Amino acid sequence: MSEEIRVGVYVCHCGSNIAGIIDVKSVAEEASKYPNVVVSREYKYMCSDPGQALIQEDIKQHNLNRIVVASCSPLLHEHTFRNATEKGGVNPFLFQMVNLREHDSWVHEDKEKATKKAIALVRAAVRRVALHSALERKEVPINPDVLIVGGGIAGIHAALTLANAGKLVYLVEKEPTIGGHMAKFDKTFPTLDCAACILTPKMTQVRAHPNIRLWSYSEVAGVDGFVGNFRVKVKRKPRYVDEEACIGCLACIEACIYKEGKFPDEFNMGLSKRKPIYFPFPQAVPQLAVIDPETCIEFKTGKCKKTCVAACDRNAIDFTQKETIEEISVGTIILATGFKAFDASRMPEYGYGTLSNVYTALEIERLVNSSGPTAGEVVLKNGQHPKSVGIIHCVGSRDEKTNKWCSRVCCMYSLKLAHLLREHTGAEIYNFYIDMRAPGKGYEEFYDRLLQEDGTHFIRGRVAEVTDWAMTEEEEGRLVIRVEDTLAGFVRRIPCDMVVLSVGLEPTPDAQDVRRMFNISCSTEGFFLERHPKLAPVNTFTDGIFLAGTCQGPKDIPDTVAQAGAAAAEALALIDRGSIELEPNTAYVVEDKCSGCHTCIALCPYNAISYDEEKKVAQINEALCKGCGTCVAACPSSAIVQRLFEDAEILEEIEGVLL
Amino acid sequence: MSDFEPKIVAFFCNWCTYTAADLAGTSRMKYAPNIRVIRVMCSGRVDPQFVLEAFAKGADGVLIGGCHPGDCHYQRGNYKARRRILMLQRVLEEFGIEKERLRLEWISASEGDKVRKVANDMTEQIARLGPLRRGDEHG
Amino acid sequence: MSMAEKLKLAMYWAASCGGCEISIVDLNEKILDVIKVADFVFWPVAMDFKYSDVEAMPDKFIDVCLFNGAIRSSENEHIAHLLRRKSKILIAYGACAYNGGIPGLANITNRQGMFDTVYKTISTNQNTLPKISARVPEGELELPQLYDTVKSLAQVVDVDYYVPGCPPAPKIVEASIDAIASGKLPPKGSVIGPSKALCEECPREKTDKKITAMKRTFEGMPDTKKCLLEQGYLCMGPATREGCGTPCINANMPCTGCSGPADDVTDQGAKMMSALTSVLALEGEENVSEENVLKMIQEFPDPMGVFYKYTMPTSTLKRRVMK
Amino acid sequence: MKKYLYYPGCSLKGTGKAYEESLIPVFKTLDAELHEIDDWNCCGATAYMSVDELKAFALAARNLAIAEKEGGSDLVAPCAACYLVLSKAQQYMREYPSERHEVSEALKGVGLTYSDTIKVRHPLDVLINDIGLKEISSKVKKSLKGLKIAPYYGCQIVRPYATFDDQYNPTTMDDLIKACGAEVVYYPLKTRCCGGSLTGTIPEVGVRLAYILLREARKRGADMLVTACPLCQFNLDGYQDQMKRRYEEMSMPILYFTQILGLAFGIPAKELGFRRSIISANSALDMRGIVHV
Repeated sequence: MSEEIRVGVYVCHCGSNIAGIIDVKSVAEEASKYPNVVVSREYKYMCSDPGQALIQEDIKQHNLNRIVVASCSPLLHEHTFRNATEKGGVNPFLFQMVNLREHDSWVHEDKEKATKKAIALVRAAVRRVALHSALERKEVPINPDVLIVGGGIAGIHAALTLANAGKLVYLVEKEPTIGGHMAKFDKTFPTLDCAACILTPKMTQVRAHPNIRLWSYSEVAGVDGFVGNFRVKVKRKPRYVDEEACIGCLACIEACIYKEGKFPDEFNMGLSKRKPIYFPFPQAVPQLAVIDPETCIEFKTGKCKKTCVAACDRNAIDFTQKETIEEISVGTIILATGFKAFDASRMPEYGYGTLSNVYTALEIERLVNSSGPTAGEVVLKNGQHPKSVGIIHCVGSRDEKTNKWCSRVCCMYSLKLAHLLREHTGAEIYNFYIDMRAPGKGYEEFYDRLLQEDGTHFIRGRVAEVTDWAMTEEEEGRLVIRVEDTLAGFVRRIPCDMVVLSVGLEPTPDAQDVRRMFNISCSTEGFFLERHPKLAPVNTFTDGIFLAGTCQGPKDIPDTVAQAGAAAAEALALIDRGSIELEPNTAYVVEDKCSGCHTCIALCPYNAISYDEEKKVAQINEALCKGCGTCVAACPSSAIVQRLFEDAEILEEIEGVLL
Repeated sequence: MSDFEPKIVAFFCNWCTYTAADLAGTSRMKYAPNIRVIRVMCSGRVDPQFVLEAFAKGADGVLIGGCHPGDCHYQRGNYKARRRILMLQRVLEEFGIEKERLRLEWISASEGDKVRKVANDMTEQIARLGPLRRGDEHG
Repeated sequence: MSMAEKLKLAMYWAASCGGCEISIVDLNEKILDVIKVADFVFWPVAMDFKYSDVEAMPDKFIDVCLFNGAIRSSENEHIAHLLRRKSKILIAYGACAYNGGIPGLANITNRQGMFDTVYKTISTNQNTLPKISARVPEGELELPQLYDTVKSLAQVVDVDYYVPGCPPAPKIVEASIDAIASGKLPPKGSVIGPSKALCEECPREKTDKKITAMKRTFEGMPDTKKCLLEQGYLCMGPATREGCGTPCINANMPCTGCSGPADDVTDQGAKMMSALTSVLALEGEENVSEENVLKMIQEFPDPMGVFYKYTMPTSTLKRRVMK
Repeated sequence: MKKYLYYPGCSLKGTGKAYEESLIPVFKTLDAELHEIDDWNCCGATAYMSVDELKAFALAARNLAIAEKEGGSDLVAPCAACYLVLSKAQQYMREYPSERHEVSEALKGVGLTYSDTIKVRHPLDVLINDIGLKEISSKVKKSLKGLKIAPYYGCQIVRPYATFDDQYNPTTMDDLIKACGAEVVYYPLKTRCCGGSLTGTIPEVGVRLAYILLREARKRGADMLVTACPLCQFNLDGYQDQMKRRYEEMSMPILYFTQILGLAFGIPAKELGFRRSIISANSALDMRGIVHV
C-alpha cells in the first residue's frame, strides 16, 4: 500500500463501565505513541452523536484513513462505528473495534492489569487496521414471504400482523389444529375473560386470511440458505381426510363404528375419550376431521366396515393418504414453538400418577371449562365434590433438583384457578407458595382480591409431600399435604380432597433439534437464546430468524403477544428494506499462487469452491461463501485470502496483543 | 507462586465462544486478565501457523474456543479445528512445548461461566508450567 | 572471451552430504557452458584449496559463491562469514543452506543430546567424547566446536539468493547459472525458480481430497496415475515449492518436501499439517467420536520427521525447547 | 460365577446376623460369590462421624484400600450405614483434595494406598442391576403368593445418594418382593425415619417414630415389614414391647428382604436366620400357608 497510513484511535469511557477499571487516559496516551497513529483520544460515550461526530471531524481535520474505536463488543456497536467512519468519508472497513468493556473492564478487577490488557488490545487493533483495505458493502435481496413455526397465540398473532401488512405467511403447526396451550385454558388472569372468547376469533381470522397458508399437522423437516433466502422443507403428515373436501360436518365421527369415544382425548388432557376419527375440539382451525392410525381399526386390521367413508357424502376420507414434503422459499422465519408443561410425575413426593385426585393445573383448566370433559363440573374420582382443595405452587420451578428458573405464570394462574375452583365448588382453597410473584398490570390487585375472598387461604412454604397416610380421623381417606408453614414456623398436615400441582414451563422436548435445524443457540436451561436480553429480545444470532413467545422463555399471554408483535415488526423491517447487508468477509483464491492441489474443494459446507479445469486452479463462488475461513486455514500454499480476516492482519493482531 | 503473569492468546469463534465471552462480561463474571481474545468467524479459520507464531512471539499459552460439535455455525468448521489442534499438540510436544499450553474448548453462546472457568483454569495451569522458554539455544 | 572477463565462482559445503556438489556434475554437458563463462576459484570438493587461499583474496573477489550445507559448527560459521566477505553474490544453495535440511533435524535435541546418543548409548565405545582441543607433538590442536542449534545460512550471514532442493534439480541450477551469466538476476532475497506448490507441475490426476486412512510408503503399491496423497500416502507436494520436475513422484514415491515452502508460506510443516488434517477422515466427520479422532492422530507416524524434514531450523519454532 | 468383594461391617456379625445368614445363600443361589475382605474394620459410622469426620473417613478409606489391594472393583456393603459412610468417604476424597491428602497420609501410616477404583454397591443394586429380575424370578421355587409385605427402605440407602433407586419412591425392593410372588402393600412411609439411634437416647421420640411406621403398615393390611437396614430392623423388631407399653400391641414381623428371597428360593427358614427375629414371622407365614421349616 503506497498511501500513508493515518490512524485515529478513540478510547471510550462508557461512563464508568470502562473508565471505572481501565485508565483510559493512559491507554489513549500509549496508543498515540504507536506508528501511524495521528490522533488518539478518550471520550465519555463514543457511541453518542458527539462521540461519532468527533471521529468525523478528525477525519476531515487530520485526513485520517484508518479508525480504531476501543469501547464495547463489536457484536453490539461495530455497525454504529463503521457507519460513523463511512459518514466521515472513509471506507467503513478501514475500521477496527476493540472490546474493552465485555472482554476487559467488566470481567477484571485489578485496574493495573486491566489497563495493561487494554493497551495490548488497542495496540493489536492499530497494527491490524493498517493492513485493512477498502471493501464493498455486500447486499442480498430479501424474499418477502415469511415462515412462522408454531400456531399458538404467539404464532397466530405474528401471522395475522404480517398478513395484514400484506405479506405472504406460511404458518406451520405440528398439531391438527392451531390454538396451542391457550385454547385449553378456561379463563385468563387477571381479567378472567374467557380464553376461547378472545382466541377463537383470531383463529378463524387465520383460517380466512388470504395471505396466510395454514399448514396444520405439519412439521419443518429441513432448512438451508440464509437471511433473505431460506429454503425450507415442510413435512405434511397425513390426516387421512382430504383438506379440500372436508367441511367439518362431523358426520364421519358420528358414523364411526366406535359408538363411544374410547381413547384418551389429547385436548382434554386425557380426562375424556375420543374416537379414532375425531375433531380436536369444536372451534378447531382448520375445521377438519383427523384419523389417528394408531387406534383406527381400518389401519390396524384392514377389516373395518368403514362406516365413516359411507357417512361422508363428499368422499373426503382417504386411507391411502401419504406423508408429503412441501418446499418453500422464505426470507425470514419466526419461531413460536412454545413450551412443554413440567411432567409432575418427576416429583413422586407429590403423588401425581400414584394418588388419585392429584391433578395438574392444565387438567383443572379443562375440568372447570364448560366445554370440558365434565362440562365444567369439578368432581372427584368418587363422583363427589371436593370440600377442600390444595394448590401447590412452583412444581418444577425454582428447584435445584428439577428446574431452577421461575416459570413466571404459575403464581397468577394458581390464583385464577383458586378463584374458579372456589366459584365452581365452594371448597376451601389452600395455596402453598414460596413467594407470591404478581408483577404485571392488575396482577397485584388480583392477588389482593383473592386475599379478600373468604375460604381461600395462603400458606407460605414449600410442600414436602402429598400422601394418603392419615394420622387422624379427619385425615382418613383424604390427601394430606405436609408442609412447613414458614410464617407460623411449624410443620403442618393439611387434609384435602383434591390437590392441584401448578406445574412450571419447560423447553419443548425437541428444542435442541429445532435449534440445530435453524442454526440458533439455546440458553443453558434449553430455551432459545435471544441475541441480546435487553436490546434484541426477539432476534437470534442468525440473521432473519426471530423468536416469539415461550420458546424463548416462560411468559404470560400479554408478554407473548407483545413479543409476537415485535418479532413480526422485526421481520417487516427487514422485508421492507428489501435487502440486507452481509459482512464482506468472503474468501477468494489468488490464482497465481494456487497449485490446484484440490485440498480446499471438499472442505466447503456450502459447495462454494470448485475447480477450474481451464486455469487448473480452485475458484470460490463468493455468492455462496459464508466466510468461515476453513479453506483459508487449510490451503497449503496460502493461496486463499479471507477479506477482513487476512493472515497478515491476524498475525499483526497476534503480535499486538503480546505486549 | 512467583509474579509470573502468563500471556494467553485466545482465538474465539464469532458465534459461540466470542458471544459467550461477551455474556461473561454482561454478567460481570470475574476472571484472570491473562487471556487476550482475537475474534475469528469460525474455529476452522485458525491456521496452525497462527498458533506457532503466537508461541514464537511470546505467548505462554494459546486457547481456541469454538462451538460444540454439531453446533458449528458453519456446520463443520470445528471438526477441522479439532483435528488440526490434536495434531499440533503432538508436534508441539516434539518441539518441547507442553501440550497443555495449547487448548481447544467447546464453549456455546450461553456458557459465559465456562469462559470464566476455562480462563482461570488455563491461567493457573500455565502459571504452574512457568514461562515458555523459546527454542533459541546458542553455542 | 578472455580469462580476465570470466566469472569467479566458488562452491563450499558446510553441514551437508555432498549431494549439492553432485548436482553440479549432474549438469552433464551443460557444465561445459559453465566453464566457458566461469572459473572455480574455490571448490574444496573438486580441487585442492586451503582456507588461507580464500583469506588471501581481496574482499568481493568472488563473483558468485554457491554455499551449500547448514551451519552447525564454529567452522561452518567462520567460513560463512569469510565467504560472505569475499563474495559479491552469496547463494544459499540447496535445502541445507536454505532451510537447514536434514541436518536441521538435529534441532530436536542439542549437542549433549547428540553426543549421548552417538557415543554413550553404544557398546563399542567407552565414553570417549569429541574434544575441541587436543595435545599433539606439534602442540595444542584446536578443533571446530559443534553447536547446539543447527542454522540456515541466512541465519548467520546476509544471503542474496536461494536455490531450493535436495539436491537442487539440474533445470534450477541451469536457470541460476544462466541468470548469473546474463546478469538477469531476480530481486535480492528471492528463491530462484517458480513459486507455486508442487501440484502445479505434478502430472498425476487429482480429485477432491478425502483421505480415509494414511499409508506408509512400504504399504501396497500406489496407483501411478492418481494423486499419492489421495491414496493415503503422505505427499508433501501441496505444501512444497515446485521446480524440481517431480523426480520422486515419477518414481512413484511421495514428495518429502525438500524444496521448502511455496512463497508466502512461513511454516511448511504447519501448513501441511493443516491441509492434511483438514481432509483426513473428512467423510462423515460429524459422526466420529472425540476418542477416535485422537486415536487417528496419535497413530500418525513421526509428525516431526514428516512435516519438518527439511525446514526445522527455519520453521517458526526453529528448535526443540530443552528441559 | 460373578465375584464380589464383601464388607459385612459390625451389624452383620452382630445384631444383624440374620441379614448375613440370608444374604450369602441367596447370592450363592444366584451364582454370585461374596468374598469377605480380610482384616476389615469399623466403617466409621455413628459416633465417629459426629465426633471427628476425618477419622471416620480414614477408617472407611482403610476398608476401601484393603478392598482395592485384594483386587476386584465392586465392594458389596449390605448394611445401610456402612453403604452410606463408604460412599460418603469416597465422595469427600474425590471432591476435597485436602481430605484426600490427610486420609492418604493416614493410610500411608499403615502401609496402604487408595486410588479410587472401588465401586461401593448395595445388595439391592447388585440384585436388580447386575443379576436382574428375570434371573431372580427363574430361581423362585416357592411362590410367596398371598403374603402381604410392606417394603421399608429407611433413610440411608436413598439419602443423600440415590444412586440406584428413586429418592422419594424407591422400588427395587418392591420389585424383588413381587418377584417372590408376594403382594406389595402401597406404603408411603417407605423412607421415613425408623427412630434411628433415638430409640436408645430419647425413646419417647424414637419409639413413637417406629410405632407410626408399624401402625401404618398394619392399617394397610401388611403381614410383615421387609427392610434393607440392620438398624431399622433392630428398632422396628426390638422395640415392639415398648410400643406395646406406650401405645398398643403391634406384633408385626420385621424381616430382611434377603430372608424373603431365600424363602422363595426354597431355602429352609432356619438356614435364613428366621429364628433370630424377636417377633416371629411364623404365624404370619402360616396364615398365608407358606411352608418355612
